[in-house]
Amino acid sequence: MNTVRQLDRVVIRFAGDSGDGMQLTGDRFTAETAKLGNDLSTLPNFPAEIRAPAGTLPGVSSFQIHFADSDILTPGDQPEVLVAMNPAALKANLRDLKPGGIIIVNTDEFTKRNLKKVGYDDSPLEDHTLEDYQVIEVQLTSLTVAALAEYEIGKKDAARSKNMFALGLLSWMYSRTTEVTEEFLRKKFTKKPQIAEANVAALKAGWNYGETAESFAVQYEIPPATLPAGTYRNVTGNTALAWGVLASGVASGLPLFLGAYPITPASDVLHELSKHKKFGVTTMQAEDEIAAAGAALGAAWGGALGITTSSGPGVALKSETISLGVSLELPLIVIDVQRAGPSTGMPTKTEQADLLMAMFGRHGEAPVAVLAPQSPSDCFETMLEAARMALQYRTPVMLLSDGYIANGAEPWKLPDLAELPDLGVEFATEPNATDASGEPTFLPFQRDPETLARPWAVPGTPGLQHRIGGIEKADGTGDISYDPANHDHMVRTRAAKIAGIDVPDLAVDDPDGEAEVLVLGWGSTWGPIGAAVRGLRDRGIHIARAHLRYLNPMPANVGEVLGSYKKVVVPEMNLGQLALLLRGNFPSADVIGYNKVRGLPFTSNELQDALEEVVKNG
Amino acid sequence: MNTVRQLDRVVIRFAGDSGDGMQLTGDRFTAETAKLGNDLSTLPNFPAEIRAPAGTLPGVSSFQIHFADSDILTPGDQPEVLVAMNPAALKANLRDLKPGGIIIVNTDEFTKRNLKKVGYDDSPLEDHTLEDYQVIEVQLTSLTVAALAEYEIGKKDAARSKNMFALGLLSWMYSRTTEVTEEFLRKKFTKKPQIAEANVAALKAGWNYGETAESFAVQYEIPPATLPAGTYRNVTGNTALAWGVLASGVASGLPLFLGAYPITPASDVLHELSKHKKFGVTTMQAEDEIAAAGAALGAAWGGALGITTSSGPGVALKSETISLGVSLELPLIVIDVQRAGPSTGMPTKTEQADLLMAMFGRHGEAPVAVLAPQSPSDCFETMLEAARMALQYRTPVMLLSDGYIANGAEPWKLPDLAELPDLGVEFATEPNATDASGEPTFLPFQRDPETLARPWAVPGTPGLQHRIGGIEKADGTGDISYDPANHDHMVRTRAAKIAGIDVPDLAVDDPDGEAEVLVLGWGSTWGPIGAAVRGLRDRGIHIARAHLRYLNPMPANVGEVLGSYKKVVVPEMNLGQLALLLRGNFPSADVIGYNKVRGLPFTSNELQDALEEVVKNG
Amino acid sequence: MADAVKMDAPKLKAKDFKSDQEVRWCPGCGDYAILAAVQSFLPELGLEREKIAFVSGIGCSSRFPYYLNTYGMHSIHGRAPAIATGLATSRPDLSVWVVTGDGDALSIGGNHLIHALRRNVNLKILLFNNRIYGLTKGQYSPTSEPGKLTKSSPMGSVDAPFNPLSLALGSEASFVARTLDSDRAHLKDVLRAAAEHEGSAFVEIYQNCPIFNDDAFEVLKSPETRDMALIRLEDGEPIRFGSEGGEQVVVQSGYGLQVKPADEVDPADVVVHRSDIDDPAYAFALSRLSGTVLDHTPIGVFRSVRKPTYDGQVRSQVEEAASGVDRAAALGGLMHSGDTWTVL
Amino acid sequence: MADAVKMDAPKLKAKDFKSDQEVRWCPGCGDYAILAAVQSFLPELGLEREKIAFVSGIGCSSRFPYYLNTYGMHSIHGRAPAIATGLATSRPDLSVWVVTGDGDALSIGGNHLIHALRRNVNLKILLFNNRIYGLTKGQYSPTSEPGKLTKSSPMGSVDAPFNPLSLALGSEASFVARTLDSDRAHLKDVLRAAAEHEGSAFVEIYQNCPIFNDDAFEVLKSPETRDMALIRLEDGEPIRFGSEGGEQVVVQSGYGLQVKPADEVDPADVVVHRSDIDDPAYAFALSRLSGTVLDHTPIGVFRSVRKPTYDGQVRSQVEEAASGVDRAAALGGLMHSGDTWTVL
Ligand SMILES: Cc1ncc(C[n+]2csc(CCOP(=O)(O)OP(=O)(O)O)c2C)c(N)n1
Ligand SMILES: Cc1ncc(C[n+]2csc(CCOP(=O)(O)OP(=O)(O)O)c2C)c(N)n1
Ligand code: SF4
Ligand code: SF4
Ligand SMILES: [Mg+2]
Ligand SMILES: [Mg+2]
Repeated sequence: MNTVRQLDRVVIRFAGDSGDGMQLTGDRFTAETAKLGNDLSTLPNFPAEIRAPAGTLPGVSSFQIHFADSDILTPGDQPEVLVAMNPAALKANLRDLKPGGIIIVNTDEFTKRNLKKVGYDDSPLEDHTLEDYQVIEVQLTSLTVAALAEYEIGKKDAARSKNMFALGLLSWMYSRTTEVTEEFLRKKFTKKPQIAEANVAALKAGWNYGETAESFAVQYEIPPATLPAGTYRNVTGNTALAWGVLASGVASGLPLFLGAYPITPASDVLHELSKHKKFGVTTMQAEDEIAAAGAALGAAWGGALGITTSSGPGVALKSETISLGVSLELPLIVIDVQRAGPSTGMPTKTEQADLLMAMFGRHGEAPVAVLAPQSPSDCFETMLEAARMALQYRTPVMLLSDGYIANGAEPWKLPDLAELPDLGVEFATEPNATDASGEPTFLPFQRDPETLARPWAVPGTPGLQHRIGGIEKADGTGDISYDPANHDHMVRTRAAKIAGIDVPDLAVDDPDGEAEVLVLGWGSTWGPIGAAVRGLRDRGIHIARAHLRYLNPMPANVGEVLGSYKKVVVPEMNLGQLALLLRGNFPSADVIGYNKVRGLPFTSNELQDALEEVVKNG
Repeated sequence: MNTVRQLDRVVIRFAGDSGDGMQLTGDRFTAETAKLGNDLSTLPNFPAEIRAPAGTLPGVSSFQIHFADSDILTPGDQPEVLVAMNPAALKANLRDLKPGGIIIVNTDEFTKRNLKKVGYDDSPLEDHTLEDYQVIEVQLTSLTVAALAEYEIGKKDAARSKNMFALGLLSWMYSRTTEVTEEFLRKKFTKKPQIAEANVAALKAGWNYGETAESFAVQYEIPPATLPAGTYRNVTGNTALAWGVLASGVASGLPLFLGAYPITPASDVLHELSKHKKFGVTTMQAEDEIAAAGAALGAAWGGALGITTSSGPGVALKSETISLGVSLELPLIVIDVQRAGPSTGMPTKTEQADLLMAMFGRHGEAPVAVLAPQSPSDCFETMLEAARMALQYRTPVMLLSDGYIANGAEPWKLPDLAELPDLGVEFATEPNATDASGEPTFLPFQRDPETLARPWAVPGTPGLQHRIGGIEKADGTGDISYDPANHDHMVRTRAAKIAGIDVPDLAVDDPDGEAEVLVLGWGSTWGPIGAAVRGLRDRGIHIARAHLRYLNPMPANVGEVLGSYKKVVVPEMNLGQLALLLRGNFPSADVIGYNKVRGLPFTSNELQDALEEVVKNG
Repeated sequence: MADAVKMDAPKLKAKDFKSDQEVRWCPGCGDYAILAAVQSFLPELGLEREKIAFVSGIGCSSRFPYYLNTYGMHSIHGRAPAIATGLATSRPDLSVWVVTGDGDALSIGGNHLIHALRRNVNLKILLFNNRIYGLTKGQYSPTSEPGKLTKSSPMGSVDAPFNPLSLALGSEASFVARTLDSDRAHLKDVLRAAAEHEGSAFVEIYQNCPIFNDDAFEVLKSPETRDMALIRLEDGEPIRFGSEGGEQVVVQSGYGLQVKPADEVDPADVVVHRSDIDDPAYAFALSRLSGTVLDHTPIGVFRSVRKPTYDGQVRSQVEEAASGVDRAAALGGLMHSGDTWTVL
Repeated sequence: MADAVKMDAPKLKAKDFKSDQEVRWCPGCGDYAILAAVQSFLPELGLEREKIAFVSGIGCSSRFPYYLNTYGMHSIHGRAPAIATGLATSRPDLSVWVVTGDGDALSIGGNHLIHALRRNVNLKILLFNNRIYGLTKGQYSPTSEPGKLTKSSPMGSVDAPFNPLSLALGSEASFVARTLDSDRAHLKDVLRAAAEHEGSAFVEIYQNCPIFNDDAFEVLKSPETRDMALIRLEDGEPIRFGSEGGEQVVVQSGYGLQVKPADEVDPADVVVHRSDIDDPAYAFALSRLSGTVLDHTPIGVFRSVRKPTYDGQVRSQVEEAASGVDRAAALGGLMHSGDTWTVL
């Protein structure tokens, strides 16, 4: 038996051609890791939109997993282990690898032809390229084919299982068991038991190879993390969003209507919800984003919880319709899974540059509520919050996720569904006023004095027939009105309604109260900021942190929080959009932006450096 | 002869049914007034979009003119004279009239039926309603019909000339001559001389009626203003914009392409340009606003000056296309003639609530230049500036006019066309780089080091074939690039290009340098603010003023200007959009918003009061 | 009407469908006549007023919903079919009507219109075609005749117009009809047929705009010309029209149709109108009899065939999946499915 | 091509139209074959490369312009026809091509497509129809067959599809054709006809997407089935197809067309194809021979008729007005026209 070494955390990246099944491999490794009780965080990285020819750089697909014996916040800045299924995977990922890290390469693929495809004149396995790393060469393909010799499948098909061989090998290295995956494979290929068994065999062969091969001097163990008790699963942001939609249906008792037009990286919300018709979800793949938003608004008028999902370019198209929603004062949830822009930008890459569009991207004074989840699993609760705001205040709500959250995954302690909030709505069913002649009448714009929400009388309700529209309307009656004072009143009332939405105070994490610098983020920077803050505190540096889920309205205490720190650092994957809002609303705060717009999440290292700089040098 | 009294300024409002020809009447009175050398400013007010039944309140149309012996800035807060052609016109306009003001009513229309239509139980001519005013009752209709008895036209047709009778009467009252109008009528009805003469006769009859009738005790004279020497004409903002487009064509030598979809209050720019094909303007009435912007962008790619005009709802729809323009770095001028929103809002009413949409209403970091004219005639020069920015920096530019500027008119000292700026563009015609193998090559994203503009190589240019698109591109080559560092670089470069646009410093008007309060406006509030400031200064109150034409980028000295005043008051017809930008960019300035969102321009009186309040009480 | 809409006729009258809003079109506008016809037709639906919803876009015509005592939404320009699709799909108990104009439906809203038609959503779409932009004061529209002089086309419009019925048929519409503002009886007949049709019903209503395009349909209305111009389609009847002595019939010509003097045609060759032909080629041919020139203009139901509706199918998928499901329990099940683990 | 495009043939080869960009479609994608066909066709245009501009939207197909050594714009989803209209209208010296997909052209871009067609703008529109959304990884499209199982339609799509050719014909298209990715010679023939057509040319190209909708057109390609399924239209020729012993012909049936075994039909009754019939009813009938089911699928030029072009007419209005005008002087004249006054 080999040496077993204890580690507290590891970051592994599986990389290969799009056709090599890296996402599945990562997914399975994740499942095994979760079962072992480690905390973890994952990040898939797909090639740009179209499948590039096999073996080329644009065709590389990868999956990164960070797991540890304590709770972690990001998929890790730099992998320490790289599994490279071909030269392209090596070349594309090498620069990210930690110096001294481990590289497991599939030497079978390092042919002249494949090397040339990616511009390697000489094999990097033979020159000095990999000098600084521990390289483990494995003939993954041929070993797999050999292991499957007894199965009645062609060589080509056999070779396809090489990802399972790699998975087995890594599972051995990091002391994971393979049962979960065996079960999974047998279930997945119920109808093709031959394939199932071949894959299981490859998996086991990989495991055994680790156990026996001379090349592997060390096996690692990462003890389980001590996480809060509960049942966990791994979840991506898009799935959590979709399930949050389902939960909003349960919590409100309303039918659900999703109007969507496919777009990366938001399409999976549509896909996921399309599968769950049993929850009373109607999903409509509309002809475009405008129709998608329009149909959702039409359904909302009819008493459904109307949702529309898209990404930047599509959300831009919805602007006019959202503005109608503002004027009609109907609930409508607009989910923007942000990607790198402007224009088509980098559709598979993440960014946070739609915040100001969410706030202001409509003609006229057209305020909406805006909020953002901070991590994949947080999408669930944020979605419930969006539904609460939309339903209670009868307003469009913008939920800003992003590509990083959408595709990244993390363990999620499943909530107790008995504790779902009550999002039940009282539809108007009776007249709410009396007219001049003393007759009962219905005023569609007579507001709840508390929330300023107007009554929601759905078509079909006897006696409450009324007309609504995008022209300015008289407060109360809703009749068309061009009265100047009424318009001013309505503009201010709509603004006050949004400003008055009930949101919890901003919580500040400042353990000893000695920090002079606050780092304030929003959205998906939560993980990297948290990791950076932890790193600083580990080194005795005082720093406070807070994270804004509610961007409009902001929590009532934001001004006060900002005021209690000398400096406020605001890291954003844009050129300073939240920073502008903060400065504009709290001019006395000293807001320092930290901005990178690279289509990638921040690394916690770069943030640590940047924050330390501010703490030290003001 | 009657008494002649000298006045320095008067505000008159002509009001009647949509069918009464009030716009023409106002227009003619304006022409006479201009000829007399008064300075003037006018404001038409149309009924809401559809023609309401005759004689009803929604059917009232009016035209206000302010004229004086010195330069003036607004059409006047409150009319001193109201011409009311029917009960509806009286009722709709009465509350605006200055106490003690003159009302000239057409008593013929004060029938039971007409009174009832507008909810008058008793005739206001007979009860106490008009107690506080000087009422002059004239049987306008019957006097006109009588005056035209000798013409061979029906009674109904004759009655139609009553507006000319009214015009004649008012012309007499304010000592205007009627020749200009006589000439105009004869030209207008060249083909129907009978009608021309009837109208001229009605006009003269009105004039003579004033001269002879007992009811008119006083005649007024308003001496000419001393305006800078030059040739003047009266111009509306939409016409000045359209002519600015023509001038941009002359100044650049480029063909002009307007893509537009009709929308109030922007349609007239399309109408005006459609008439001027001889300037090489192609106008396309597109199927929608997206196509309008797209076609303009396509034409721009082909080397035209591409322009698209709309109002809020349409501009919102163009967002995605403008974002493409940002990514392609092609010139594109987007004109937003703002109207009251959100949604359909109040289409015929003015507002300034699209500023933040112009700044931020696109996904991703998609900066564009933004500028706004301050008055109708200023549209001409502002349009030339927009063209300069678009052409020189290869960028979309947003020009924010509004309904007040669009339809309002003022005298315009015609510019010397010999002094038009040179907006000539150098298209790329040659390779601008050498490739790896030393061959000359063309890099579509290799920038001018000064302006950061990329070369503009129009299709058809031999040897420079290249591809552009909305996906992120490598700086220089323009090839598709997903490189993180390149994206960050491109995002910052596009931002730097806009931030670096050459704009003149903000001029401050602070006559004695003793002011502690600065009033800073943008767009159409220029006139009312100016009038208010003048009023304050007349009363010895120190106040400084400045007006921002350039909203993005702002002039370099804005921070400094703001910093030199204790308080900065920012009046806006929105809820504080410029104020937010100023606070966000210059957090140390003490910015106080003054906001009314009533679909109407500010009155200089309300501004005076508000400013005085700040000056006095800080 | 959708299956679920109940037809237990309450005894309502036209006046019950009048709202309290003052009608604000120009004097003489064809919209008044259409409004009156619709108000007098609505009781025939046999529905309570609250079960009826009108959705419109923007335009003079789109003010329509305000004047009806039903539920109504005056939405944004061109988007009414999309909004109504959301409503109709989620609310089978409602009778959903769209009111739109030639600009609203065919210019900015063209895409939503053709998609609603191909999907066969259970909507009754009334397109008021005045061949002009009324609300924005008189620009040419996608149905204006070429060469039209308007503010935006002072040298004459050069845009070849759509034939709205051809476009609808090219979009797979299952019900296509045309009628006239001025012929209340015919208008009501067509509305009735549209209401009875299950799926999208597309009704073009020629509407006079006295202000910006007066007398655009005068040839179909004036006693001097109408008999020779207007072709009333009746199911199962040979297509004949014309005034005494000038009887005309429609015959097949190539793959299209042609008008001929009746006396030159063997009666057996006269086309017998049938709106239920599955192949839209006949209705398409019929739609080509007139275009911008109205010399021979058929009115009535061109096509009415039964096809599955989008909303019906969507609902049956959802119902099939959701029947008997306890949503809360199912959510728990979903969340706990697949790979989960427990920390104690 | 527009009048002004010069045809003085430079001697270019297919390879001259290859750009330096690596082609990045999936292995086996039908787009490769189309690209090769277009590259080998372009020299026939007889134009210098710089005189050609390709505009595309977004989708796999819309990557096309990057691979051609011409001017190219990869624009935004659905908007290529609008952008190209601006270019073509202002630049008669260019040959302007649009490349689009079934989602790009018919879903989000439907409105721009139908308007470009009705206006008859001088554009050659190539719609790569793979009956699926390729780029976004496999959702159904407006041309997918009903019941299609995709990620967004796990219980089967319920949207009735468009027939792109019917839609184009309903939109007044002057040139309508269909061809196949795999038949280079036919593809080039159709491209040639499109290029020669003055006005909008709409070309549907059936394109295989091996990843998300493999073999969608296999019935038209496989040696076992193609002879009985593919109908090659040749102008002036009777419409016949089928393999030996199974000869088929097309005959008129009602107002539409029908396929019949050749031996049951009098040869005189076989339809003779003519693309130049002014009445679109024939081409429309032809378009109905196949839809989602490809049993009998005509390929070739369905319709090609001469109509005035939008861009040509716009330009002649501008030219007429502008000829001989000194813009600067005219501007002075305009500004000083009407009521002006002088202050001394
Ligand atoms: C997004 C948007 N673009 C443009 C307009 C302006 N607009 C309102 S109605 C209309 C066209 C009206 O024509 P039509 O649909 O034929 O209706 P009609 O008034 O003739 O009944 C236009 C262009 C608008 N309200 N919104
Ligand atoms: C405004 C907008 N909405 C959605 C998308 C996402 N999107 C890109 S291509 C595409 C559809 C592609 O299908 P198709 O046009 O058939 O082209 P194919 O990839 O099949 O060639 C979609 C939905 C986008 N880029 N922009
Ligand atoms: S403008 Fe025309 S369509 Fe509009 S209300 Fe007036 S008459 Fe009717
Ligand atoms: S996804 Fe389909 S259409 Fe797109 S490149 Fe791949 S094979 Fe071609
Ligand atoms: Mg119309
Ligand atoms: Mg496709």
